[in-house]
Amino acid sequence: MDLLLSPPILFFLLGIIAALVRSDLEIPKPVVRLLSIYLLMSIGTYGGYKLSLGGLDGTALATIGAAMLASFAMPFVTYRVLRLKLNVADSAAVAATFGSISAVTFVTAVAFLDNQEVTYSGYMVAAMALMESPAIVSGVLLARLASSKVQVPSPQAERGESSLWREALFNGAVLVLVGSMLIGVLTGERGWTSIQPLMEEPFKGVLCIFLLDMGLVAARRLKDIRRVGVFLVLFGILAAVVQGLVGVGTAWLLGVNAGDALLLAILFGSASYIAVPAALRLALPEANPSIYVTIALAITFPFNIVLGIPMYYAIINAIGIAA
Amino acid sequence: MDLLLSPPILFFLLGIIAALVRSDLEIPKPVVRLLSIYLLMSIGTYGGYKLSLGGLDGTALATIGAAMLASFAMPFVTYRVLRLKLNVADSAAVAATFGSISAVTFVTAVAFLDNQEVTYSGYMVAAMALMESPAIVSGVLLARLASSKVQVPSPQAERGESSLWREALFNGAVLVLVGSMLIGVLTGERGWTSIQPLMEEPFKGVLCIFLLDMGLVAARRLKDIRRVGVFLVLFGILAAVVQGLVGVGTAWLLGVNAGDALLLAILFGSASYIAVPAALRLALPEANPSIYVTIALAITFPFNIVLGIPMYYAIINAIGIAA
Amino acid sequence: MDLLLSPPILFFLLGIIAALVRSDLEIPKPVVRLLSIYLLMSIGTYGGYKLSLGGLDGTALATIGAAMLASFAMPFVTYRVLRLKLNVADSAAVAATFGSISAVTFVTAVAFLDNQEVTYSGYMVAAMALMESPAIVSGVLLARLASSKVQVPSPQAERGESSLWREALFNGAVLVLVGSMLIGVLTGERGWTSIQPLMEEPFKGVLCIFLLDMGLVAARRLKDIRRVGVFLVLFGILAAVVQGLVGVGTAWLLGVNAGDALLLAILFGSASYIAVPAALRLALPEANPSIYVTIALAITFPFNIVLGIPMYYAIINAIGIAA
Amino acid sequence: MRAVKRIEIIIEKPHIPKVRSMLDSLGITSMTIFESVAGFGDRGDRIGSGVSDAQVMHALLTTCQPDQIDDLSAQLEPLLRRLGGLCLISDATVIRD
Amino acid sequence: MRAVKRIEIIIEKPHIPKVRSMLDSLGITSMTIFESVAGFGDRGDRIGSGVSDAQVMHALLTTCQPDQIDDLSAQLEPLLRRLGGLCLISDATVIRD
Amino acid sequence: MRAVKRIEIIIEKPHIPKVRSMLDSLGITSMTIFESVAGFGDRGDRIGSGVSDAQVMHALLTTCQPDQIDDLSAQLEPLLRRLGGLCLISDATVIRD
Ligand SMILES: Nc1ncnc2c1ncn2[C@@H]1O[C@H](COP(=O)(O)O)[C@@H](O)[C@H]1O
Ligand SMILES: Nc1ncnc2c1ncn2[C@@H]1O[C@H](COP(=O)(O)O)[C@@H](O)[C@H]1O
Ligand SMILES: Nc1ncnc2c1ncn2[C@@H]1O[C@H](COP(=O)(O)O)[C@@H](O)[C@H]1O
Ligand code: NA
Ligand code: NA
Ligand code: NA
Repeated sequence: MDLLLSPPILFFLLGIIAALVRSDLEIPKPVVRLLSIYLLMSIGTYGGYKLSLGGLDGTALATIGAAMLASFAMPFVTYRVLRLKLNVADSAAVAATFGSISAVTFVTAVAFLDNQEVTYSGYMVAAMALMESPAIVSGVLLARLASSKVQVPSPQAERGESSLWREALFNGAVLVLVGSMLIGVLTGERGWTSIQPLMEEPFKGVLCIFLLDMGLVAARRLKDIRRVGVFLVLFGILAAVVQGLVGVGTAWLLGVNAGDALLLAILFGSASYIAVPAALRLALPEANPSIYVTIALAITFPFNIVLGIPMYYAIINAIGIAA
Repeated sequence: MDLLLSPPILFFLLGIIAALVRSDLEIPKPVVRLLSIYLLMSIGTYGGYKLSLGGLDGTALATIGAAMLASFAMPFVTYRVLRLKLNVADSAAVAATFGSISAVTFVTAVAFLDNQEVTYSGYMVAAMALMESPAIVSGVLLARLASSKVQVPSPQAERGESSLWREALFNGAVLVLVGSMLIGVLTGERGWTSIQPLMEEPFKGVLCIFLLDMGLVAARRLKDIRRVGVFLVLFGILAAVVQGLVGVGTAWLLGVNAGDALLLAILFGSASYIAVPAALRLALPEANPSIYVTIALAITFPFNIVLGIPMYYAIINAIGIAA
Repeated sequence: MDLLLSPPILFFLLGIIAALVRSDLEIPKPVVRLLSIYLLMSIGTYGGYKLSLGGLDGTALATIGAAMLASFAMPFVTYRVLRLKLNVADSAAVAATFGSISAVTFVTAVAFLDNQEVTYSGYMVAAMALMESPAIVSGVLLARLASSKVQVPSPQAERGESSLWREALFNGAVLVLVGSMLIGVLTGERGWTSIQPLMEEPFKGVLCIFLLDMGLVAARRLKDIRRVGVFLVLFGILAAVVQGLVGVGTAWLLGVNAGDALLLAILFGSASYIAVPAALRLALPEANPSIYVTIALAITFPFNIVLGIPMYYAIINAIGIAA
Repeated sequence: MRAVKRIEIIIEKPHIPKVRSMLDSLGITSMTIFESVAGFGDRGDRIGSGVSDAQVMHALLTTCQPDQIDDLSAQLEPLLRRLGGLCLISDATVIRD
Repeated sequence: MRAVKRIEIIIEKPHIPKVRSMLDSLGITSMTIFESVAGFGDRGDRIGSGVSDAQVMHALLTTCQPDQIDDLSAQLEPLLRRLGGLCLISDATVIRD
Repeated sequence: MRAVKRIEIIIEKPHIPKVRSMLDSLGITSMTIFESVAGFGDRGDRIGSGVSDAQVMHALLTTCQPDQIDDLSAQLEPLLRRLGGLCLISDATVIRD
C-alpha cells in the first residue's frame, strides 16, 4: 500500500477526483505539452548520460532487439483477439496502440524505482524510443492485408504513405526522446552536470503536475467508455497484464536486473496514446480514435500507473530477479 | 522601506509600470495559469507536510473555525455598507469577494515571512482553503433574501443551484489547494523530500514572474476604475484594513504566533478574484464583474501586497504577539 | 569542436533537424514566450546583482556609450550596402535589425562563457538593453530621409509616432530586461539569494528547451529563403562577421576583459528578431517582414550561435585580450 | 450541398453548458467551439486574465435547419438577455458526409 | 468591394495539409487558420488533451470565386466523408487591396 | 431578431488599435477578437513564433447597420492596402438583449 502513497500517484488520483466531481480544474494544453516535452528530455538526456558512462553491451543490444521485436509482433496476436468484436480498422488500431508504449507510464515507473532506490540501465530509454514505431507499421500492415482486395493505391494514398513513415519515425515525441538521448551520450558528464539542475531535480515535482492533468484527462474520457463496451475495458486490462508478464518473462530470459525488468514489463504492457494515434489519424483514418485512445488513456494507463507497476515489481521480486 | 525591496514586490511594480506606459509586455494566459497552479500546489504540499509533522491541536482547530466563521459572517456586515451605493446583486457580490480570500496575497505574505525568517503553522493553509467558499454561500443568500419576493425557483435555477455548490466546493483552485495539502499530509517527510526541489526552491522566483503578470493585469484594470467610482475605491482599501484588523484581533484572542497572525490578517483582509467570481458568474449573473473583480484585483490586491502586509506585521509586532 | 558539443547548441541542431525532416514537433507559443521572459529575467537580475557588487566605473560607462553609438550608427553604413539590391523600406528595416541585438544570442554566449569558466561584467546586460532601441530610430530616420519628398505627416502618422517611441523604449523585452536589472541592483545579495534557485540553476536547461524551439522556427523559415535571395543570405553572414569584428576592435580599444569582449562582439554582430520587428510593423509597415525577420532568424542567428561565438572567442584569445 | 442556417453564439465560458443543453433540447449536438476569445461590449472588456477564466468568452459555431430558427431564437433570447453575449445567424450551404 | 464565396472548413489538424494541397490545386492559397478549436460531432468529442494533438480540430477560413464552388465541393466531399469534418459556404463581400 | 452586417477583419496584431479606433469613429465598439490565428497570404506565412508576436494575425468579428457599410469600406480600404489583411462582409440576423 505504501507504494501507492507517492505524490505523483496521489496527484493522478486528485485529477481523477476533480474530473468526477466535475470541477472546472484545467491545466492549459500548451503547458501540458511543455511538461511532456520536459519529461521526455529529462528521461532522454539522463539515459544518454548513463549510456555515455557504460555503453552498450550484449545484454543491452539483446534487450533493445527483443523490445523492437515485441512491438512489431505483439499486434499480430492481439489483432486476432480484437477481431472477435471489432472491425478491421479498429482492431488494427487497438493492436498497434498496445504494441507501442506509453512514455508517461515509463517515466512513472522510473520515479517508482527511484523511490525504491533501485537503479536501471540507460539503454532502457533507447529500448523505449525504438518500441514506439514498429507497432505502427504492424497496425497498418494488418489493416492492409485484411482489406487488400478493396484498397487501390492512388497518388493520394502514396502521399499518405510517406507521411505515415514521417509520423512513425519523426513523431515529435520520438524525436525529442532519441535526440535527447544522443545529446546525453555526446555531452557526457559535463553536459549532464550543466543541465541536471533542470533535468533531474524538479523531475518528480513536474511529474506530479503532469499526472494531475493525466488524471483529469483520463477520467473525463470515462464517459466515452459506454461507446467502448465491456469487451474493450476487459481487453484494456488483460492485454496490459498479459503483455506485461511477457515483458517480465523476456527480462528473465535476458537476465537483466530488477529495475530493467520492471521497465521492460511496463513497456510491453503499456499502450500508446501519443505517437500511435498521431500516426493512425493519417494512416488509418477509418479507425475510430474514441475507441483506441479511450482504452489506452482511460483504462490501461490508470491501471498500469496505480496497480500495474507495483504488481509487476512484486512479481519480479518474487521470481528472484536481483536489483 | 526595506520590506518593500524584495524581488516579488518589485516585479509587481514593474508590471504596473509596464501597463501604465502601455508596453506590449504580456505573459501568456496558459502560462500564468500554470504558475498559479504551481503556487497553490507548493503552498498546499508544504502546509500538508508541516501538518504531518505537527498535527492539529486545539488552537489550530479554533483558528480554522474562526476563519470559516469570518468568511461566512463578514459579508453580512459589509453588505449593509455596500447597499448605501450599490444594488442588491452587486452589493452581495462585492461582500462575498471580501469575505473570501486571495491565495496570491497569502502566498506573498508567506514569502514575506520567509524573508523575515519567521515561521507559520501548516494549518494556516487549511484555514485558507476553508475560507474560500463560505463567503460565496453568504453572498448568494444575501441576494436571495433581498429579492425573495420576485425570484421564482425554476428547473433552470435548480440546475444552477447544484453547479453553484460545485463551483463553491470544487472550484479548481480550492481543489488543488486542499488536494495538495492532503497529499502533503499523507506522504509526509518522504513525499516532501521528493518534490521539494520543485515545490520549494524556485518558489520565490516563480512568485516574481507571477506578480509581474498580476501587476500588468491589475494596472490594466485601472481604466475600469471610473466605472467603479470613488466610493468603491475607498471601500476596497477600508474594508481591507478593517477586516485585516479584525484578523489581527482574532489572532490575538486565539493566541497564535506572529506568523500565523499575519496570515490571518491577510486572509481576513484580502478579497477573492478567482474562486468567488467563478462561482458568482453562475450564481449571480446579474452582478457586474467589472465592479467586483476590479476592486479585488486593482485596488485591494495591490494595497495588501505593497502596504497591507508590512503594516499588519508592524501592528502585530507593536501589540507584542511573539514570533 | 568541443565548443559545439554543449547541450544548448545540440538541442538547437535537433530543432533544425526536426524541422528538416518535417516532424510534427512543436513547442507551444505561450510556453516559448514564458521561456524567453525567463531568460531575460535571469540575465537581467544576475547582471543587476553583479552591478550591485561592483557599480559602474569609467570603462563600464564608455562601453555602454560605445554600444549605444554603434547601435545608432551601424545602420547608416549597412543601409548603403543594402540599397544596392533592396528598396528604401526594406533596406532601412534590415539595417535597423542588424544595428540592434539578439538577446538569445547574448544569452547563449553567456552560457558559452560559463562553460569556459570565463566571467563577464554585469554592465554588459545594461549595454545589451540600451542597444535594442537606437537602431530602431536610425531605421525609421533612414526611411524618412529617403522618402521625405513624398511622405506628408498626417494626424494618423503622428499617432503612429508616439506608438513608435513606445515600441522602441517600452517593448516588452526591453522592459523586462531593464526592469530585472534594476531589481537586481536594488535587492542586491539578499534578493539574488532568494531568486537564484529559479533564476540561475535551471538556466542552461531552459536554454536547451528554448533553443530547441529556435531551431524549429529558424529551419521552418528556411523555405522563405528563396524570397530573400543569395545577396541577402550573404549579407546576413558577412554583416554579422564584420559588425562582430568591429565589436572585437571596440572591446580592444576599451580594454575590457575577454568575456566582455565576446559579449560586445555578439551584440554588434547579432540581429534583432523581437524588439525591432515589433517596432517596425508599426513604424515601417511597408517593409517586408518576411525579408528582415528571415535573415535575422534563419541566417544570422544560427550562424552566430553555432560558428560566430566560438570564432569571435578564438580571435579574442588570439589577439591576447585577457580573461 | 444543403442549405442550413449558420449559428454563431458568443457567450461567457461558464454559461456554455447552459447553451449546450438548450441546443441539445432542439436536437443540435454537433458544433465547434472557439475557446477563449476576447470580448468587448456594453458589459466591459472580457480579455481573460490568466488568473481566472470566469469572464472569458467562447464562440460557439453550429448549424440548424432553417425551420428551427424560431424555436432557437425564442429560447436563446432570454438567456442572452440575462447572461450577456450575442447570437449571429446567417444563410449557408454545408458540404458533409 | 467584390462578391466572393466565404468558405469555412473544420477538419482534424493532421489533415490540414491534405486540404491545403487540394485548395492549392484550385489556386486557393490565401487563408486564415483558427488553430485548436474544440469539436463536438457524430465521431465524438475532440477537445485536444495536452498530450496529443492528433484529434484536435482546426477551422480554416478562405474565399473563392463563386464559379469555383462546384469544383471545390466535388473535391472536398469525398475527403470530408473519409476524414470527418464539415465545410460551410456562404456569400460575402470582400474589402482588400 | 434584427438584420445587421456581419464584419470580419483579419489583420496583424499590432494594427488592431488602429482598426479599433477607426471602428470607434463609426460608433462600433462591441466586438469579439479571435487572437493569434495563423495567416497565409500574398505577404507570406504568419504563423507567430513564440519569440515575437509582431506578425501574428488577429480576426476581429463585429456587426454594423447595413447603411454604415459604405463608410466602413471607405475607411478600411486604404488601411488594408497599406497594412495587409482582409475584411469580409456578409448578411446576418442578430439575437440579443
Ligand atoms: N456586435 C458584436 N459583434 C461581435 N461580438 C459582440 C458584439 N456585441 C457583443 N459581442 C460579444 O458579446 C460579449 C458580451 O457583450 P455585452 O453583453 O455587450 O458586454 C462581448 O464581450 C463580445 O464578445
Ligand atoms: N453542424 C456543425 N457545426 C459546426 N461544427 C460541426 C458541425 N458538425 C460537425 N462539426 C465539426 O466537425 C467535427 C467532426 O464532426 P463529426 O465527423 O460529426 O464528428 C466536429 O468535431 C465539429 O468540430
Ligand atoms: N482569401 C482569404 N481568406 C482568408 N484569409 C485571408 C485571405 N486573404 C488574406 N487573408 C488573411 O490576411 C492575411 C494577410 O494577407 P496578405 O496581405 O495577402 O499576406 C493573411 O495572412 C491571411 O491571414
Ligand atoms: Na506495449
Ligand atoms: Na477576506
Ligand atoms: Na547588432
